[in-house]
Amino acid sequence: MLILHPLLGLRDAQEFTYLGDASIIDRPDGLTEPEAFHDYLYLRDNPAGVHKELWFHEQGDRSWLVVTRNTVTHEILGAELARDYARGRGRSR
Amino acid sequence: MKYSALRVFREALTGHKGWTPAWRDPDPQPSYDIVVVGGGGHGLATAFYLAKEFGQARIAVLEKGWIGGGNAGRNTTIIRSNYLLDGNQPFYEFSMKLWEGLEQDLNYNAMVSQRGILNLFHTDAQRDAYTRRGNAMILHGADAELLDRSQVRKMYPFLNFDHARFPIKGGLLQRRAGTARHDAVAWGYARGADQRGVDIIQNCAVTGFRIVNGRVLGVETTRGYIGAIKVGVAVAGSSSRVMAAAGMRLPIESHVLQAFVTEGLKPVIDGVLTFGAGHFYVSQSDKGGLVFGGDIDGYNSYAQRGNMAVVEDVAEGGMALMPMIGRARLLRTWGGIMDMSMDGSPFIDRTPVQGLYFNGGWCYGGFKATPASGFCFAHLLARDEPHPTAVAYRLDRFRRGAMIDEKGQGAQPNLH
Amino acid sequence: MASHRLKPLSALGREFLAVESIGPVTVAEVMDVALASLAARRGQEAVVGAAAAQAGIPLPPPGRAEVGAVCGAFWVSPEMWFLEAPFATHEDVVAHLRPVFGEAASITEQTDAWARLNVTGPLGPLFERLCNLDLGRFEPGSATRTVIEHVGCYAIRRAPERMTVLGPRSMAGSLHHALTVAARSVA
Amino acid sequence: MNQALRQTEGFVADLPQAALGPSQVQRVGAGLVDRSRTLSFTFDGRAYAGHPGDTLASALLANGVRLMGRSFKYHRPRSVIASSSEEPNALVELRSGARAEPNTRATVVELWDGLEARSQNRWPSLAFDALGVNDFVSPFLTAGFYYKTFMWPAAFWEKLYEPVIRRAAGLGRLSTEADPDAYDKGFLHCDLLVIGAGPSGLMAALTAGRAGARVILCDEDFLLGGRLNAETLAVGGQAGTDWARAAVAELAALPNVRMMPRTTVVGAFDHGVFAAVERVADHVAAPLAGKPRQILWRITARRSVLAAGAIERPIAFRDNDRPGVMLAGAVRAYLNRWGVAAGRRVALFVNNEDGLRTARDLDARGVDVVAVIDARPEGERLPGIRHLKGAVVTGTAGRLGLTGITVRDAQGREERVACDVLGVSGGWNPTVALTSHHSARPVWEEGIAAFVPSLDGPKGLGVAGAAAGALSTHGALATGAARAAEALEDLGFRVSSVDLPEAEDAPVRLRPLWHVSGTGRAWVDFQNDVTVKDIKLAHQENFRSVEHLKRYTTLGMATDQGKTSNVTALAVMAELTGKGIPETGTTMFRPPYTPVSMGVLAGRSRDEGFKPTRLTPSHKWAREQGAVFVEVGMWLRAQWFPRPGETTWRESVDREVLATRKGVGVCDVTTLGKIDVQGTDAGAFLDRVYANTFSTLPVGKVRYGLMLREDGHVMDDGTTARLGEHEYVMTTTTANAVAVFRHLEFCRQCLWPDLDVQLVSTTEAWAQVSVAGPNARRLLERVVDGDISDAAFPTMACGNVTVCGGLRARLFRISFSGELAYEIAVPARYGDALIRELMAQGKDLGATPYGTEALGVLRVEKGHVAGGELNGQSTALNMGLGRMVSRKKDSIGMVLSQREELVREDGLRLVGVRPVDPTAVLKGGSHFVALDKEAVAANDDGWLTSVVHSPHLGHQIALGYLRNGAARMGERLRVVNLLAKTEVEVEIVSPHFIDPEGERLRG
Repeated sequence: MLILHPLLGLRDAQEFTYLGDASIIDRPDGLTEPEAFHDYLYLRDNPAGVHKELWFHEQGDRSWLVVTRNTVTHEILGAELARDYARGRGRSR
Repeated sequence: MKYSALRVFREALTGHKGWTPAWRDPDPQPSYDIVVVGGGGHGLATAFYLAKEFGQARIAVLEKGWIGGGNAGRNTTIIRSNYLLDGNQPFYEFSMKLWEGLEQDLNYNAMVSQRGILNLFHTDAQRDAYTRRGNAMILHGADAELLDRSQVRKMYPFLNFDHARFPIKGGLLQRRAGTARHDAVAWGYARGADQRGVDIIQNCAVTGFRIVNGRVLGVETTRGYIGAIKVGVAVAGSSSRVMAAAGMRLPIESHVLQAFVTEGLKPVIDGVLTFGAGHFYVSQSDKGGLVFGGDIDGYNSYAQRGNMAVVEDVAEGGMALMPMIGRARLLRTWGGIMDMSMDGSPFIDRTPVQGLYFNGGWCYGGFKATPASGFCFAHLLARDEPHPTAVAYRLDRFRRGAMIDEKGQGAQPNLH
Repeated sequence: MASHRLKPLSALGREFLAVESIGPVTVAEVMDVALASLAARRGQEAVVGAAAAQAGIPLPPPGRAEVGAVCGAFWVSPEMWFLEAPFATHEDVVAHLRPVFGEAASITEQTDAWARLNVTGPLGPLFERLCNLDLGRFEPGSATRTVIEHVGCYAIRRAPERMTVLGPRSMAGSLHHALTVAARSVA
Repeated sequence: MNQALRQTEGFVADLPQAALGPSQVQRVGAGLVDRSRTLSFTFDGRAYAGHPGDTLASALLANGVRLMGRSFKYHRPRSVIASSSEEPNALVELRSGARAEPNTRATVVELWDGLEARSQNRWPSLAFDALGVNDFVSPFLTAGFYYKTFMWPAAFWEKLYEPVIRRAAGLGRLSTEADPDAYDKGFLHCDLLVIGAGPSGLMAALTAGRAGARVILCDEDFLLGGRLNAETLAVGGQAGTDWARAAVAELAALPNVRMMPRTTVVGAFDHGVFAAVERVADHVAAPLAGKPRQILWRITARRSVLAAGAIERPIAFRDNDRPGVMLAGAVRAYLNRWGVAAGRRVALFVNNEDGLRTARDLDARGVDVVAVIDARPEGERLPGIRHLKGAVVTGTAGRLGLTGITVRDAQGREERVACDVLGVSGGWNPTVALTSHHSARPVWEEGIAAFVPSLDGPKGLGVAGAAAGALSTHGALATGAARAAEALEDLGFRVSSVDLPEAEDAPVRLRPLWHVSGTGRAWVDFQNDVTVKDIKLAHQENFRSVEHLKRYTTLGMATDQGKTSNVTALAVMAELTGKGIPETGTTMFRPPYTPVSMGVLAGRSRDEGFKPTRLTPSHKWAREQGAVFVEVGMWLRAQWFPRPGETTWRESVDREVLATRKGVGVCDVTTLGKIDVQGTDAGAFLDRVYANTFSTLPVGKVRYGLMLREDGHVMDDGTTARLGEHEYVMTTTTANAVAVFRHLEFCRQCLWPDLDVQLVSTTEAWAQVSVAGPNARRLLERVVDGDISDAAFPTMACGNVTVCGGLRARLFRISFSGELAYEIAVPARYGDALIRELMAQGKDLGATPYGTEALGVLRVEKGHVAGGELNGQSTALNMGLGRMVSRKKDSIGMVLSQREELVREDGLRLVGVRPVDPTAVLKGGSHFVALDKEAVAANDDGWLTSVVHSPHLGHQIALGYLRNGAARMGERLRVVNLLAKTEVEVEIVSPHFIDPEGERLRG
């Protein structure tokens, strides 16, 4: 697979380490109830189709990317820096 | 029809005209007592044991394609019960015992072959971990032996003992482990279930559940609505998709696992070998192909195919362990979709919907579990309480913190 | 620099550096470059850019390496560069850079973290056996992270026939082996 | 008897070995081989001759050798049927010794001087094979018979039945020696990858090459030109072979085109990535020194054109597997390309126009075409040749070679026709394999009665020529040019219109015929011995889907991957079910296109080079000291340093431990991960990634940190030092360095993107050495330039210092051993010198190097957790560190670490273990069981995580996780090792075996 890195262009997926569903960015407040953490950490939509997911450019520039990929065809529809995506989800400090 | 050597002999002399279908192709009836969704090994075994062991009747197995066409026929055929943790070991040992009597149970030769599995270790720390595991196995009534380097060398003299990057220091051997002919397991259960009146309905995809007041009434399918008092779902690889139709999110991700076979070769490898310093395991089939596999590809996928990285990684492990295979040729690769769970262990449990039961999350270990999975799921469906060997496989275990994490990797499915 | 009494050893474990020639390719270990990472602190990107410009330190865009008056630099991560300077004059490279950037940047010594191998000769036939780099599109001035036989490296193309490969110091031997075996294979 | 059989039944009588050149009795022309040079080779020990340009198959046929192999199940005698990589029968073992290469298709072996080949799957000889008896009992060995028997008694499967079956398994033998050859890998990039160099591929490459695109042209053959080399067709007014030669020359002259003969594209992967295998040295006896045998190329192509041609298919009829029954196109290829007449009296059995070409070409070369049996009643007859219309072949005769066929004409009359070769053409199957590597199913095209590529194949892959179903030469050229032009325009190239050379555009005129019904066995899959009867039986037993059919009968599972059998089998099943072929199913192909050696897939990653080796800065010095090394991940670390006179490792380790506790020990600890954490929010960041607090740590101090995963289990531990207001340096365990760094970047970029924190690994930048023991300070005072007295540099202090007269260094007063201890770090290039300096300066202080074993003893004596305890399954509470998890702040893992099952009072706790009998031997991994209870799972109370011999205490000690362990101090238990059938009575004690009050480290 090739991932279109927003800064570096097409890079082989082998340079990356995969984490999983990008929903793992939406971490609950750390002093909240365990139930929210349970759902956050353990439950997944696991779609057959478009999936936003986290890839770490471990053998590259060490950017975490949010890649939008179809899990049925493996087609990649886009990739952005995870920090920008995270900010877009309201994460900051 | 009973299969026997005599029957084979008679048919051979009379032109094989007497063989009948191994299972029927009935049309679905309007309703059943129990509908099992999924005609893989687990679903078929469930139906078989429901009929044979739990006295249930009016059972249907619904399969969206052809029975045994999913992971039942896309694995590396290994059976073993060399687990570490209390939640797992009794279940897999129960499975092993069912394997040992399977052919007589089914009147079908699934070629259960107990030629042993040897997990190699390369460091003292791995040795201690295997010692812990081997002891856990024996405590649970399974068999295990710890071999030192010279014993391993005697068993497998062609391994790389002299130029290894990670020297072989020994191995954990389970002699009762081995392989079984994967397709035959599905066919044998199908035939056995069919003979006991189970309707096996192929090309019948479940598209939804009819749920009223928190109770399941039946399933919508591509061949119409089918009523059911109880519905058991055993569709590993598609679990999230199917259970989403019942409004459930699961602690499961779908990942692709590739497996490989070489051209047929005269026998060189007797048992199953796993390489503790790389992602590689191997056995040799009765047809002579070296069957091997490694890690999952590592990203969510519903495509039954993988990429080059894992092929190369597995080949590197193979060559590092057995440099004699350099001139053996990889003949075929295939991919299956795994239900990778959050702790690497499966689920056999009720769901919040009354009458709806779930069996899944087998990761890449589902094949060896087939008999016990079917038996325990049948137990749960028939009696509404878990089988004693499967009590840990609850969906709420993450809420309670009762994970069964053999690898100690935490909530990251692709690392299990 | 104080004159201490410890003698350096190269990443390949050599007291004297050696150059190997294999066919048209030469592989040389060098240790005369000091290296530091420079990372702009949050919100200080412009300050860092201005300070660098004033000091004659290039901060090239992603995928690029540049040579400056004092330092060379190549991009490694968003808002992060590796700066290269002559070891003889900049052994304590962080001490040299700190006054330039003050509290606007995090600076970390990286000199000995990386084994440095200079490869000269026809690069195409050699590197196509080593790493997934499109040499045809990797013109001089390009810099990237890549993987050579499981070793994560930086490759910096200095000239059509000159490449610098930085590999983790502990894996210098494996990296050197990979380069020379490949060079023999294509020689 | 063998001799007699060969002479009566064999094709050509034995020839004297000396008669090399003239022995090529079937060589009737030059073809494209170089007859000016003769190559000698052996097959089953007999010597033969051939020429450059020959394959092993063409050379054997030239010498009149037809019997080349035996089938898998029935051990039927077999000859070659094809001329390319689809060959199912002619499999040989090539070379010998460690280079022996089983199951090699004779059709793809390029002849070299001295080649040795042997037939396989036969005993004692190819002509007389004892297991040929299987053929006589074949009625018992139908598809799936083994599922129905061998079940009684149960134990007999492993003991009796299976060993017999396994002995018969496989075709060739694997050498049990290590493969002596080297393999390479490489990476290529291009605008257009053209797969196949026949007319369509050459045309595609020319179109793209002339437009200036970067082109790679691969072909599995050593001679580019594809089918043009096998035909007498004209292209552009010249012989097709000449046109191909000219095209190749033009392409070779283009700098933007890379020609790769002997290179098979074996797989199409996601996003335009292809795998190709180049056989660099398979056409010579052995590779040159330092050169690879094969190269695995990973080709990243922006666009690609598949021009892989088509594969002819046989027709099934009774005994259609006799040596001499061949594909008609192969008969023609041997004649035209290799100048070899496959037989002297040739019959043909065809259902389409293409097969007639063979008749014409043979006739033109003067080979006797005895009859053309044409299943089509319609159409014209060939002039001058006996051309039976509407006729079929119903059987064959001969044993080790064909002697004749039975023909049934349109009127149903049967006659016997004597011949030694029968060329069969049942039509052509486009080579669609790569188009279905992404799971796209090919679609049925009625006009040519074959599957053609579906439109939803791999993105960016166009299909041209016969592979796309364009079976004429004109069609090949036109579609090749068109697919290339489309791809290039897509990429923004300007493509000038291409003049297509003129070429034949003959219609296919095929009448589908899959098998000739009748009694007896008609082979569909030759190698695996699957016959029409087996397919019928599968149908009868309800194995009707294609997948069930394949799995039940093993059809298509042989080394030819079903290339010549799958479509035919599908058609037979379609007949039986009464459905059309497309309704019955499609054939799917998965990588690899042809079998690929394991060696090339592994490349150079083997033996000691399997993974990179990481060496510590003191490695050279340690080697000089005679250290024994151990793998720790990819690192090699000194395990212990034996001294003269020491005979066991224990002696050395005990000495190192005692020397450290009494004087001073020195150990390279560079392998621990070091991460530089800087930024104005560095402290806040560390508070969130560690369970305990770091923002309050004073500058110049170090603190032990416990890092949890989000699920509340321990991820890693280590010390983190605050070197400045905004500057920390974190250490990780050796094993987790990479994962921790990745995790920190995740936290930084994904969870808290606006925290001001920067990370960089400095593991390799610094050589770090532990100096431990009562004399540690005295030793360091001789090396460190400044004041490191207890007052100036107290416990848990850290700071920048200089050593040896001005070298910048970092000093940390931390202890893993429980002794007064420091870690000192210098730039890595000085690590070797530093450790030598420490040893030299510490001579009178008893300075002793110690390795990982002693390190382990020291930390177990002190009760510090490490690998065995940090197993990914343990919590802070398990380790006795529960109070370190701050509940007052948000940190990773805090919330979920409090779940009910994780905070059970009676859960596992870290304990110390001491054998009651001090001479007893403990084993790591042994389990705890109460003294009075049986060793069964219900009584399993935990296990020993780490066991060492404590020279300090004079007996073994251990750490373990014990159920309810905190409440069981002083209790006596058994530790059982059921693997060795041993047990030891132990006492549960505090894990702090020495100096529980920590007097020593403050020393």
